[in-house]
Amino acid sequence: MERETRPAVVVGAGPAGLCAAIELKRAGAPVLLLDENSKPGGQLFKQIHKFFGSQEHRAGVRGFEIGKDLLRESLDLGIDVRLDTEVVGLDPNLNVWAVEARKRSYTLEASRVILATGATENAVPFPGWTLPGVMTAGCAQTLINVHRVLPGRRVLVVGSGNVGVIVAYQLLQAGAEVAAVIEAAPALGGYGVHTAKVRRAGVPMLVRTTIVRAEGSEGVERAVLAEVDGKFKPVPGTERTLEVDAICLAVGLTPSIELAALAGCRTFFVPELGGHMPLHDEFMRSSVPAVYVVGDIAGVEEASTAMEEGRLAGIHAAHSMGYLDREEMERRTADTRRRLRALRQGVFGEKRFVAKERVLAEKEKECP
Amino acid sequence: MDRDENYICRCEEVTEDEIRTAIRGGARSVKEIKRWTRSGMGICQGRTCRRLVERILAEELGLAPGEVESSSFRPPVRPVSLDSMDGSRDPSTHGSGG
Amino acid sequence: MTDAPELSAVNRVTRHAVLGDLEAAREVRIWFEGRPLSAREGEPILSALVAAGVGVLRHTKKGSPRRMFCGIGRCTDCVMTVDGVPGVRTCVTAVRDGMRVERQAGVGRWAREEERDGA
Amino acid sequence: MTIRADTAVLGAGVNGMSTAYELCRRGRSVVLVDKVVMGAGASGSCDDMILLQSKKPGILLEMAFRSLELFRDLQGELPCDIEFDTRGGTILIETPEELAVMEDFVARQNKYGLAVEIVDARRLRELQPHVTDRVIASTYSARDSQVNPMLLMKGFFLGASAKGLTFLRRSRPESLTPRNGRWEIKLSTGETLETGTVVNATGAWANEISGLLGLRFPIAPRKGQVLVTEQLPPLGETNVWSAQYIVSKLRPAGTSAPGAASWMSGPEEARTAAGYGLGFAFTGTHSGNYLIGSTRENAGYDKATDPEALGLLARQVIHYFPVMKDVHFIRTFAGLRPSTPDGMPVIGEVPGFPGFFMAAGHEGDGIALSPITGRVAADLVEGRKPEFSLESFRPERFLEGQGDLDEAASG
Amino acid sequence: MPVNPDSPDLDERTLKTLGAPSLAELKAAGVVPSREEMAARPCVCVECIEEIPCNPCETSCPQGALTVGQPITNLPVLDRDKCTACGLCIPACPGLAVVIKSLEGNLAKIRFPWEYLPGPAKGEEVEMVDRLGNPVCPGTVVSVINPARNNRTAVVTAEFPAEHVDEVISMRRKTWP
Repeated sequence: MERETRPAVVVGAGPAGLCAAIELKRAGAPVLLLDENSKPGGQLFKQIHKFFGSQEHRAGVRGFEIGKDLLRESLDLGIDVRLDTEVVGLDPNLNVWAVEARKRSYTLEASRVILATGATENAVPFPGWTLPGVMTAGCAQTLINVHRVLPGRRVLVVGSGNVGVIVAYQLLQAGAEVAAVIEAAPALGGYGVHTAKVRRAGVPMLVRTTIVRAEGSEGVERAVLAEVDGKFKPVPGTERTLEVDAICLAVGLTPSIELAALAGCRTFFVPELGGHMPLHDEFMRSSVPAVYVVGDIAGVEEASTAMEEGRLAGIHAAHSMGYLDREEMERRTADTRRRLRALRQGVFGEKRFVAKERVLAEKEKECP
Repeated sequence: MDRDENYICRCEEVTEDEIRTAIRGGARSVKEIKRWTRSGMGICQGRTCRRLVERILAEELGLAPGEVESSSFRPPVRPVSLDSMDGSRDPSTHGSGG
Repeated sequence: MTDAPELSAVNRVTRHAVLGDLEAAREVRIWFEGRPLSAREGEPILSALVAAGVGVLRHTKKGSPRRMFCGIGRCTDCVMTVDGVPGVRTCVTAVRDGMRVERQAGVGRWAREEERDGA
Repeated sequence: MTIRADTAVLGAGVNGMSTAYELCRRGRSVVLVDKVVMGAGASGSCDDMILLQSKKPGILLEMAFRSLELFRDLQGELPCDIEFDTRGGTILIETPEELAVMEDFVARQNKYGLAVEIVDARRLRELQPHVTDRVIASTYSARDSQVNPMLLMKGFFLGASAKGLTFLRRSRPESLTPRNGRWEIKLSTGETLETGTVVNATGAWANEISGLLGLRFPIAPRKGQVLVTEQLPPLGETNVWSAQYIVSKLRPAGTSAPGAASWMSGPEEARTAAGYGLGFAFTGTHSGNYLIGSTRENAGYDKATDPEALGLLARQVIHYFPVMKDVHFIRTFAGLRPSTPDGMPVIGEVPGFPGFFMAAGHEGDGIALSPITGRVAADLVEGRKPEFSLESFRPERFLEGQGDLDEAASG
Repeated sequence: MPVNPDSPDLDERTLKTLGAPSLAELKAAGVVPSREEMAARPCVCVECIEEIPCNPCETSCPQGALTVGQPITNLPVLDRDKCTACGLCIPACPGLAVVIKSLEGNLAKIRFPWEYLPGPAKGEEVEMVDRLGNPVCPGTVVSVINPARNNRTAVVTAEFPAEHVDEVISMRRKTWP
């Protein structure tokens, strides 16, 4: 098979994108890694807690350290990493439209495109949510852990999934107070070990509770909370007020599918994985065969699963470009898939495993 | 600001009431709501409000969230300065194939 | 350039159990509404302003105050007028020495030629 | 399920909706059908200008005059604001050659009753303070106007709905059959319509619909790419076109292109620009977003925008308005304007198919002519004499040589 | 917080409602050592009662006293006979769910992970807290260690009155002066 000389273009240098690029380069395939930020690593640099998983998933290592390691690895391999480069368009013929440093727009023709564009944070609207001081959890994480700035002194966290609980812990670590973590559902969402460490720091966690209003003139001064009924509607008479100067919203993530949609990838609605996401097969190929989707764009999970998905796609793309024979591709992906399976178990993981199986089946049905 | 005003589209300051009114007036898709109310027409192009509008639409029409048709997307997916548009191809990767 | 008092970095996280002490960085001077403040080279305008305790970055057409929301260039809540150019996403635009950052009301206004040249 | 009505209007673009509105207003029962949603075609992907100046003296200009009057009425009559506004229009002139052509064009327009003047650079700068010094003069017409196409469609829809309109979205007509003096339309949704008359207002898809009857109309999609900027402080008073664009509009499609414009890198780029049918149309909307157009391409039904064409549009607007350099665009779109070989729409009953009417093929004039199109189409449906002679728009001008017409009609 | 030792029933489940497990919940999971055991030797308490994919406690243990096995979502199982209470599992646990408790006469001793600044110093008087963050009793810091291999998770040892041994899990955060 003749080897493809046009590069594989990886969009997004988070854990999934870095791993995809590393596998491509390792196989000798030409690869370009583009990221809109001035630092690669994606969300890893906001993750300062030790990761779960096993040793082969880098368990016990802090997210930003994994980011540094992946970066070092990609630099050692000589991967062409273009930072400050926003990919703003993509067409079905794999023409990538990029803007460098917000100053120079150019197009390039890729032979494969691996989309590792991550996810966008969801919002929950309430009167006053446009006030200064209301922000997404990711915004607070970026400010605290990347830029070392405290976005509030006394903070309410809305949402008790892992992101909400982790941001509460990070706020405490940065010296803020957390007035409460609230959750509209009857049960807290995040890992019990995460909630327990935040709770023992004295942070109240309130289930069946919602925010009905934020008040203040030039910024948040108070949050008004209320209990909710079985239909998530506030129960009259249960209102209470918390004095806070910031509110962090951690109410889930939605795959960032814009580029995939522009490329013509078919999407599928999977609530467990964050909503509309591109269909993909076991090698992370979308319905457009030369376009792969990895990490949160392919269903919101965790950095550890994102890395394995990136590897799967990188290995398969290298094979499809003529840089790895089938046997070697299968050998390398078998390991990856075993590790991925290990991560998708237990009360939290199994649901995602089942949902992913549905995605694969749908892909098989829609584009055999 | 009215303290009970619930904005859905932060960019264009479109309220929940305006969106529900549009749906009750006959708008049945995210696209139509967008055109009638400007929700999602602002500088972020619906990146924050799109899902919220889909949810309200599902609620008003009695649909499951997945049954609301997903919105369409247009490039660019980030704001781009006019000055940056020299339109050239990237010389370093312009392969012969293709 | 002005006698306006300097804004100090009241919200800087200088010590951290996991991230360690804040490393020294080259100082960059920027001006917010005519008041000087010192920023860390390479950081976005937004973080320099939040560090300096700036609470309102702009007002919308309807007059409501805004600061930031996503912090990563998606939502564009934090747009300001930078060196005379309105609509700049301050969360993804790095500080530069001498940069002048201003709140904008609604869509802002066109800077006069001489203001732009001064940039 | 069968839905019965007086008239089926196919296509929920601005002209279909105007027609539906007008018929509902006159007390007829109407079913409006679209294979997508409201304004999914050219009507939802265009700018907001009602530019009289761009029209050649003749029936289209007359109808545009009438539309302007109707827009003024509609502004009060429709249940929502349509952001109709008369801010005037200018056509920027850069070279003495362009000036000569425009002086001649303007003279003909004035003779026809459209007051257009040529203003010098100084006066132009009062209207457009940010325009480049390279512009030596411009035309100015106080009557050029704007309307928000999205709100216009919303207004037609709400107005018609109040009078009992039935609207079927995502319904594609799969067959059209004359039966006992009425029409039976089978839809992709499984529903059947039974109506006395049918109006085909499906724009660039009008030929596809007529094809169900074995008819072929040379109505072809012509793609126009447009950039949308972030909201800006106001730049100037008027809508803006370039004389270059008018010159290219005056020239029949397919003839040789003008030389390189001053902002182009050279002849190669001029060829590229000509390939895209590049023109210049620049307008600020009520909300402060500016629309920068446009290309005029024969690209089939492909609605993609491409960075090359967008780059030309971007550089062109910076050339005319240097202040735009730092402005961001947040969105791009392409509309498929329904074009015809003679530049005239197709409006009228199709011979051999009583009760089947065409109202399509307006290319770039769809919004501007929508109020009058709705009026005359409704007149035709009701069997009344329209207020304008529709001679130039007769469908049969394109049907000569389609010998199977009679056969199709009887079958 | 008084816990009725006779009712380790599931009404006391608080992990998913209050954020921290109740003592009853922990007892039901079998991760709470008895007073006798704590008086006999320092006891590792792995307050990890939810199946998540994680096993660094297993790999950190030089004695092989902690087992997760396959699949890695198994809950860790502690073999107290093998455990030497070396404490390596405390900073190894990404969930900060491991503490070591012991009883000596009227005093209880706890070793727990700590990732906040300002950190406590040896000899400092601190306030011990329960799993919900409520202050329980005063305590004295006996030692603070944070070698490089801990990767910035300090391990604090504190003493406090023995009667609170079951409730206490950590100390109250300090603030900068």
